[in-house]
Amino acid sequence: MNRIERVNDFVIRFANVNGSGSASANNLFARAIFRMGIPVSPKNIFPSNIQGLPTWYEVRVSEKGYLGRRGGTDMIVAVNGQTIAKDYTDVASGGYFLYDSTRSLPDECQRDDITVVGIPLTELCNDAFENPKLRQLLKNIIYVGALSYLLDIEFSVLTESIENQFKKKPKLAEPNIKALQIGLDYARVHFTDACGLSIKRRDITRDAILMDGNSACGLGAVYAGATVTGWYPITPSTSIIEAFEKYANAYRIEEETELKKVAIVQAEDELAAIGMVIGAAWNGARSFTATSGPGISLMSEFLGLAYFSEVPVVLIDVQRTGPSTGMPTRTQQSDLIACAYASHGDTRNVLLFPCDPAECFELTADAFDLAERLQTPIIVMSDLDLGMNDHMSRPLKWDDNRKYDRGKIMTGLDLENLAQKWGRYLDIDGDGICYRTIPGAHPTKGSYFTRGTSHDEYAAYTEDSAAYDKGMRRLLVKWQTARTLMPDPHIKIRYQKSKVGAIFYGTTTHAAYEAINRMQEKGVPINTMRLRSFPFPQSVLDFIDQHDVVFIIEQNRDSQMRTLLMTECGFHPDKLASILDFDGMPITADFITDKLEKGLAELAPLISTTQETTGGIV
Amino acid sequence: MNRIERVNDFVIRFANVNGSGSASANNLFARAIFRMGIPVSPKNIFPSNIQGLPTWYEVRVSEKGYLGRRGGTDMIVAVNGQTIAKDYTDVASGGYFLYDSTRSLPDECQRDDITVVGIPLTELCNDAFENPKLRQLLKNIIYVGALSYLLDIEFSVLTESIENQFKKKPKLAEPNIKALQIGLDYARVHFTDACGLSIKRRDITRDAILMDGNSACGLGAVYAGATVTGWYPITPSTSIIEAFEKYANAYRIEEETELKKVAIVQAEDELAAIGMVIGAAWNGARSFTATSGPGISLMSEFLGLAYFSEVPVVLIDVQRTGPSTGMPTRTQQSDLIACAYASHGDTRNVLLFPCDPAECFELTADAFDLAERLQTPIIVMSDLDLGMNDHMSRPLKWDDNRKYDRGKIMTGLDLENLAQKWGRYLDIDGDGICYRTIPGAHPTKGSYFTRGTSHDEYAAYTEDSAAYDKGMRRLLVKWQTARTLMPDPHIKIRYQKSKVGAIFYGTTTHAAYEAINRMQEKGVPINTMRLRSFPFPQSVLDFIDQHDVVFIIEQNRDSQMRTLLMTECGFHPDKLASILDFDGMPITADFITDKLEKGLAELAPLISTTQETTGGIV
Amino acid sequence: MSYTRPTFRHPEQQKNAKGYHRRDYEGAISTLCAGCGHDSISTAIVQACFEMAVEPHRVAKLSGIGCSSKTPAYFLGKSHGFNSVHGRMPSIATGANMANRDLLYIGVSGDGDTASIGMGQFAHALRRNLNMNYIVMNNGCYGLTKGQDSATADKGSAGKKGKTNPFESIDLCEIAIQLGASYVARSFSGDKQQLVPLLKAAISHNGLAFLDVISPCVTFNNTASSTKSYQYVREHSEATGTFDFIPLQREILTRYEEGTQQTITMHDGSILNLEKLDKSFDVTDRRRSVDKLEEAKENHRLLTGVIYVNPHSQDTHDIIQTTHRPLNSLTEKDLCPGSTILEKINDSLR
Amino acid sequence: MSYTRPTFRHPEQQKNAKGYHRRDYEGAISTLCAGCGHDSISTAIVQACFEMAVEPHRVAKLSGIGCSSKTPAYFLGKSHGFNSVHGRMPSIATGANMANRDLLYIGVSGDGDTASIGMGQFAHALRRNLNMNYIVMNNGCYGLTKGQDSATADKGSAGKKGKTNPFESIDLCEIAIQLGASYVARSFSGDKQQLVPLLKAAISHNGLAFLDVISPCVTFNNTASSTKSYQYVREHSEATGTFDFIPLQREILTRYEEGTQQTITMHDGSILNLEKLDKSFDVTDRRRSVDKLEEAKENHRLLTGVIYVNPHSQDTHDIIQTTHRPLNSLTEKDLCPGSTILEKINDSLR
Ligand SMILES: Cc1ncc(C[n+]2csc(CCOP(=O)(O)OP(=O)(O)O)c2C)c(N)n1
Ligand SMILES: Cc1ncc(C[n+]2csc(CCOP(=O)(O)OP(=O)(O)O)c2C)c(N)n1
Ligand code: SF4
Ligand code: SF4
Ligand SMILES: [Mg+2]
Ligand SMILES: [Mg+2]
Repeated sequence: MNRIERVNDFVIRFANVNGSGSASANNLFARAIFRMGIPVSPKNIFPSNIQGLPTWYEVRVSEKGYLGRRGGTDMIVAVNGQTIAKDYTDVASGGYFLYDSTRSLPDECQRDDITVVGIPLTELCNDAFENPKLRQLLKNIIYVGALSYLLDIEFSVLTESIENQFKKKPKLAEPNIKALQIGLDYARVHFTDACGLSIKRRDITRDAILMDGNSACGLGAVYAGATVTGWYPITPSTSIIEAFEKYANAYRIEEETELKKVAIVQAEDELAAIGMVIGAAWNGARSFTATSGPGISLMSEFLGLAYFSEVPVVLIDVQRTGPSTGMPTRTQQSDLIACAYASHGDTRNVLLFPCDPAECFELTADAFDLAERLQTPIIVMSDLDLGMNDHMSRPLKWDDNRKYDRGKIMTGLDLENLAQKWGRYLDIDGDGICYRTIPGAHPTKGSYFTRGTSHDEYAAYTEDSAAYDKGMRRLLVKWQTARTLMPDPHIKIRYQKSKVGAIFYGTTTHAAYEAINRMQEKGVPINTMRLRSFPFPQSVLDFIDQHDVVFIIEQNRDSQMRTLLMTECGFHPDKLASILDFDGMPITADFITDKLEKGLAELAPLISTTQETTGGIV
Repeated sequence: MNRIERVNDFVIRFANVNGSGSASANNLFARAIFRMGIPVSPKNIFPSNIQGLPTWYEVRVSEKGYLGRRGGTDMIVAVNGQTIAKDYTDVASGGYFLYDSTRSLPDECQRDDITVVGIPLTELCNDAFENPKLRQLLKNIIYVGALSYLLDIEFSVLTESIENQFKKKPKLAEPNIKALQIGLDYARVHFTDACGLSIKRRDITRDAILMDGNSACGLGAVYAGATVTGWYPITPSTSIIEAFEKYANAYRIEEETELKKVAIVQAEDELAAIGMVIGAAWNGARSFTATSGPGISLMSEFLGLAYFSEVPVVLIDVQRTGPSTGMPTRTQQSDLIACAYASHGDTRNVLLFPCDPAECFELTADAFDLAERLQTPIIVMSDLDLGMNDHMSRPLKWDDNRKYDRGKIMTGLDLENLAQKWGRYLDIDGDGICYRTIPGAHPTKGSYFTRGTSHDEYAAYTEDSAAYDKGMRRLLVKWQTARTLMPDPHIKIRYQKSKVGAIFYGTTTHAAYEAINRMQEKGVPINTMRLRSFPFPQSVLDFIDQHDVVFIIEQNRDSQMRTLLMTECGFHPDKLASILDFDGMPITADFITDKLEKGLAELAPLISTTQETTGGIV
Repeated sequence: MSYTRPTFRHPEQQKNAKGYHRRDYEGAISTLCAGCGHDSISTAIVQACFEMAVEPHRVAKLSGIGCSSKTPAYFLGKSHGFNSVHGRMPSIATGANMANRDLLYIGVSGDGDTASIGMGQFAHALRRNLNMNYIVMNNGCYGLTKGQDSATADKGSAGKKGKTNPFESIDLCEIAIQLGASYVARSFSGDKQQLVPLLKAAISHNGLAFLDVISPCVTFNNTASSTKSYQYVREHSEATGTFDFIPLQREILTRYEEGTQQTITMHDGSILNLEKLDKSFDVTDRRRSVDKLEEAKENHRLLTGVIYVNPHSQDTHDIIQTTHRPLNSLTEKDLCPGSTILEKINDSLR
Repeated sequence: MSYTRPTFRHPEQQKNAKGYHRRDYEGAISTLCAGCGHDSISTAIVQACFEMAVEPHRVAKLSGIGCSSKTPAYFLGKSHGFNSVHGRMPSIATGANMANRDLLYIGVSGDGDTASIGMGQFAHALRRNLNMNYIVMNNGCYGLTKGQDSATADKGSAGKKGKTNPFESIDLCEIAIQLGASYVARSFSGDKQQLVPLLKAAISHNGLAFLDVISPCVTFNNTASSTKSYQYVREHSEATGTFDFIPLQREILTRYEEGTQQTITMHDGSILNLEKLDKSFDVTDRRRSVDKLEEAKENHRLLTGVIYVNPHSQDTHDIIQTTHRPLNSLTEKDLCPGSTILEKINDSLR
């Protein structure tokens, strides 16, 4: 048997039962490696249930800094009886299988191409601890201890983490550290040098942080000055509001009164949630909500109202696997069409696509400026993988000189000094964006009646065809203005002459970059563009024009981004090749690499210049 | 001044105040011409209000059988003081202006290029009748009488219409006929030969009927065996349910008991309406609802459920001018995207596009067969123009041998005799369509749990990626099957060699055909394809392939059908040229002709064979 | 077409405490049917706001969709308004109120807009005791869609179509009390004497003031067989009592004999004097108020007037403890924690 | 993980009137948390259906979304079920019932599913008195989304997160009575003695039978500070009375002393004998029932048992007068007017 021997580069998966408190142990493990300066990327694969069903925690360790899923598993820590047999078969050949040997392995487990590490977790735990509640938790800590030996994780890093985790109640730290020690000792004694996978300290992570996207979005909303949110719980978006509330409680309390400088209202449903956001935004407060697929469907009528009556709305869609209730705890990028063209009639909404926590923070903050600048809904398209998993990310930054861009607002003073007649929907700047007023701004001027029915330039109700037509065409002008305000895509030209490009966005990014690098190493340089917005800036069109074939890699069934590109930019469809993965698990580099190779073979005829081998060009 | 002199070919427009009872008089006028064997096409242009605002009734009279709007107005009957000045200016040069001369014309009315016919309607009416309520109505009848002289409408046709309108209460017929006579006499005496427009009896209409699309849809649902509807009032769809109820009360009463063989439930909103339809369909009843734009938005979550759990749903969308509440009493074809891709996640719904009442009847009936055959939502895309205006149409037909296609249903007997294990989502025929059971079918077999969460082939809840993936791919297979079951488009090849085609659907059809004929007469034959469904049968792709340039004529801003064609068929966008009219008024032949001419000039370079003049080829 | 514009009057004597004329509270010309009850309610709102000397620009008008929901265009022309979507006025009002607690929020809805499609949002705005006036112009039908029965149409009632409604009706006032409204009253568009003071008290109330105003639809539901017709309502309404409302800063004008009188001091110090027909009835006792409504129902009477008041209830802001400053007035300084704190947060994530 | 499967019992003695065993009414293994109140309710439903000898395939189970809404998978495995979308079970049930009036419809929902997002549909199913059993598994929180307060969480109650709920709670039973439910009862997942007969009576009832069953969420809302915990409910519930339910075709077993007893004959001839704690209380008097609930609220007691019954109410089919035959059983012959009539219609349009 040839054991897998690798340093700082492997995939380990923990198989647990949910509700059994494994989360903290697994996080402890991932964060320890991160603190040793090595990039990690943990993925929580949990069921739509509260207690008792299988849940997995997969940790990618990659010195190279690959943060997407790779595919395959080098080591599995199996502490869930329900799935042990399947987990056993999932270990890659040459890999490692750690299990709770208090119970013996099922008979069908008969591989001789993997290293099996049996540690009597339950037994060790029960011998050492009395309290049944503690026992359940510490059993998991014990395997972390064992791993610290098997993978050479600095023990001090683990103990420090524990210590500052329990800073407030050091009493609780002790048993945890004891449990770590137990695992470590047992492994040292029984499995000396049994494992070829190991961790060596590096300082690759530098000032990076490990954070989940939802917390970053919630924090972004606090920094951007959001004061009102109406929301309704739905996985995987709930933790955005929880984070928003947590940070607001910390940084939005009025000293004198101890009252809140924020209004967080749990709505009765998503229709009410978005309605509250619209009402608050109309009334001059920065306001937002977060939801997931089913909520988007329910919000569509109101989104149409906001589009047509031009109210700034910030909405964060943490996408999950659809359609319908689908798989609420699995990821997907499948709400693009639903969001871009939400509601009946001719409508178009601006979408932003963050790919990591730093961008969740920035684009959420930017969304508020864009919403008020464009007076229209801005939808931040996150997903379950980005929102609920920890991601390594550059640190969050905020420029203290940054002023909120409230867009075109007529203050009482502006109204006072206004010469000509003001019209809410009068496009005096020619950019399709008009000036709004906030209720109460001025005693006699600037009041108007906002409506979802058709209106003229002075906000008066009209059924005049010409007036309606004019308004609808102005919204197209505004749409063109929006294109100029969108964040640029991230374009990487690996090889000037390459006629092959690849497009991706959001959480597909990380696995995609890894696959692209692999192709590069094989001498097939592919230029890449990570999209960050809809509508598409000119640079997006140029990139596509510069290539004969462009792969569009996304995590949905119906090539939704490709549809948007075709519809908005009029590209020849043959040129846009889809690579689609939509089974609910985050896409892997293996999958993309495979598809790219096959795709290139098929599309060769379309590609003008044959690819020269280009070695190390990056 | 050169008067417009035309026989059986003109446009007349009535300007009234809504709620003033002008409808019956105007209908009387249109139907009389129809009964004289000449095609007519009336359009009601009414406000979103109940009483007191301007409303117009435009009647196209066309011996050639052109049923779309032409553009321009040859004669205006102005009985609304609010709009009289504007109406006056709207008369085409050489045209005619009939008004109530009880009050004198506004001073600004100073044209010398039109014939003004002043008739003291109010005065005549008040002299002749006492009852104030009657007066209001009869005032309108008087101008019909006058028109019968001016346009040579056979008086007997009018009186007959009145008589059988009041068959039940002949007392009421008298004053009406008297009013007609008053108008006729006054016009004969004061405006002898004043009018160059005239009606001459023909028998072009043959066995045609004059009917509104909504009544046809409602009747179609009765014939198709719909037994349950949950609905919520919304203009312009309400009259579908009203018609359904009317016909059900006539033909769905159980003799013995006088109870209803139908359940019509006015829901609390559109979410509940579609929910009831889904519940009933799931439980084995043919069920449908009708709504308009805002309702579509509200129904989207439930549509996603029906798509994913595969419940047969029939939904009729009578489109109006969006977005949001928009112009509730104006027409548009702008819900295609909202309906085709309703709800979050990867979803696709079947759409059908009727263009006249006969097709409203047929396609509504077919929708029930398709829904049960495909076990998915079928959306009939009508619009306000089609639904609420009277249209000349071939008569409705029903084959008494027609059996309802209930699709793949396992009866109790089937289950009893079933050898292998039955699975609700098991695709044993390879067409993507599986066998369903109706609750209560069998004491022990065939029960299953329907859900919007992901499920395996046996309808069991699953979070297994492979099982989910398999199910989603099967739905694509079903989508391909759907393509083979769609009604064919209506293709007219006017000239084999022509490289120019035009595509349209629904109410755009009639004006489009007229414009195409005009082009033909100018020696520019354009082949046409009237779409009737989404997804698109192969013949649609072939037609487009056969042409260099294809104009897509539709009544929305964002070229929604073009988007569907590009997304689903991957055509080169340059090839698909949009002609868009979306101001809420039904599109006109003048508009389309103009755009075609301009478009052909611009796109000439794309068109390979130069058009030879081809005279009369049809 | 009818006009809410009143006939000419001498300007001077018409100035209110804040120096506004009545016309400053008027709106555009109504496009509703001549005689529509809704127009009378608009006029009453104009009157109440004028008499209460509300500053027009400190009012936000909100509505859903329906003939009733069109009315905000016909009153308070100098106030901002939001005619939203069908049944969703409450959520718009909630958001608006959260953004700025200092304005007066007047929400107008219809019985269809509230009791059918809007039931959920209505219920939860009540439960949060949102500080607003929630007025339902109740005609028992869907006027704008041509007269279908609404959920407040009484069983057995029949409108213009002649079809009698077979379903039980929903009593919005009873629901309102149960779900947490802190001021609940019912009135009739035809009874300005009663309606205007009820509106004034609602304006001075802190919390959700719900007014169910029966407002006949002359076009579709004013028939002899309708229980929402002018005639029927006149004949069947029974007031909890006569009362008068004394805004703060005015001296009390009326006096009542003992026993049957109940005096309520409103949140802003105004006084509501209720002259009760039923001595035992206590308008601040939720349980009695609900029972009073049930009793009236038993006797096929329509209970009008003030039905329930909790003058010292907590509104949504009180409940969720938001700052007294309008949230929409806060700036970067108030809202943004800044880069130093962000650095701390970054550290905690390493 | 917990099991609704009961322990072994001798098969023979367990057959019911229709010859089914108890296991014929069981469902899949529950995936809810060990000790979740919902599982006990599932077991009670199994028991009630077994004792009532309901034919499993004549039952349709319907639910929304939530832990509670998952339970239909855990009982009546031989019945068709529909786990729809959040808050919309009532409309699915309405449609299903319209399609076939002959099945027994058991709708299961949660307090979030019903009192928040589902409020509108709940209200209107009640108003139509749809013939179904509507069971709310009420734990005062959103279990499946990890324990947020629901609209039935009592003011002052605090779950696992420790944050006390500042909003007033909604009393679903009171709303149900007001909006037209014809059978309204409340019980506790921990009180099988009371719950099973309540379910049996509901099954034999014609019209909407609403059951508000307090069902503790052991994971998120079973704390000492929660009013929906096992302990709190045990300590604070007060029954309208003890009672027993005698299905048709069984002889009466119990006898009560005079006065405090009320005997109600259900639609299907079954008998409900109520032994009342409060003589004056009449369970068929809507007004008294509402007041009884208000009274209990005043005394901070949780009223359980049968709270209101109208044994002879009209259900939706009666109200809209549909045929007695299931609509889903009608064929072309019954439904299609045919070509001759169509010709007549064509003529009328010329
Ligand atoms: C989502 C949606 N559904 C339906 C409609 C159509 N609609 C407009 S007004 C109305 C009902 C109005 O009734 P009500 O609220 O009682 O107002 P009223 O006209 O009687 O004053 C309906 C159903 C709509 N505009 N939007
Ligand atoms: C439209 C929509 N919004 C939100 C959710 C998320 N969600 C799932 S269950 C649930 C609430 C469940 O609470 P409850 O009905 O009380 O059931 P419980 O879990 O407490 O038994 C929510 C908000 C959803 N599935 N769909
Ligand atoms: S239809 Fe009825 S409610 Fe609407 S404006 Fe006319 S009278 Fe008023
Ligand atoms: S979370 Fe609560 S409600 Fe859900 S299963 Fe667990 S205990 Fe039951
Ligand atoms: Mg109404
Ligand atoms: Mg709950």
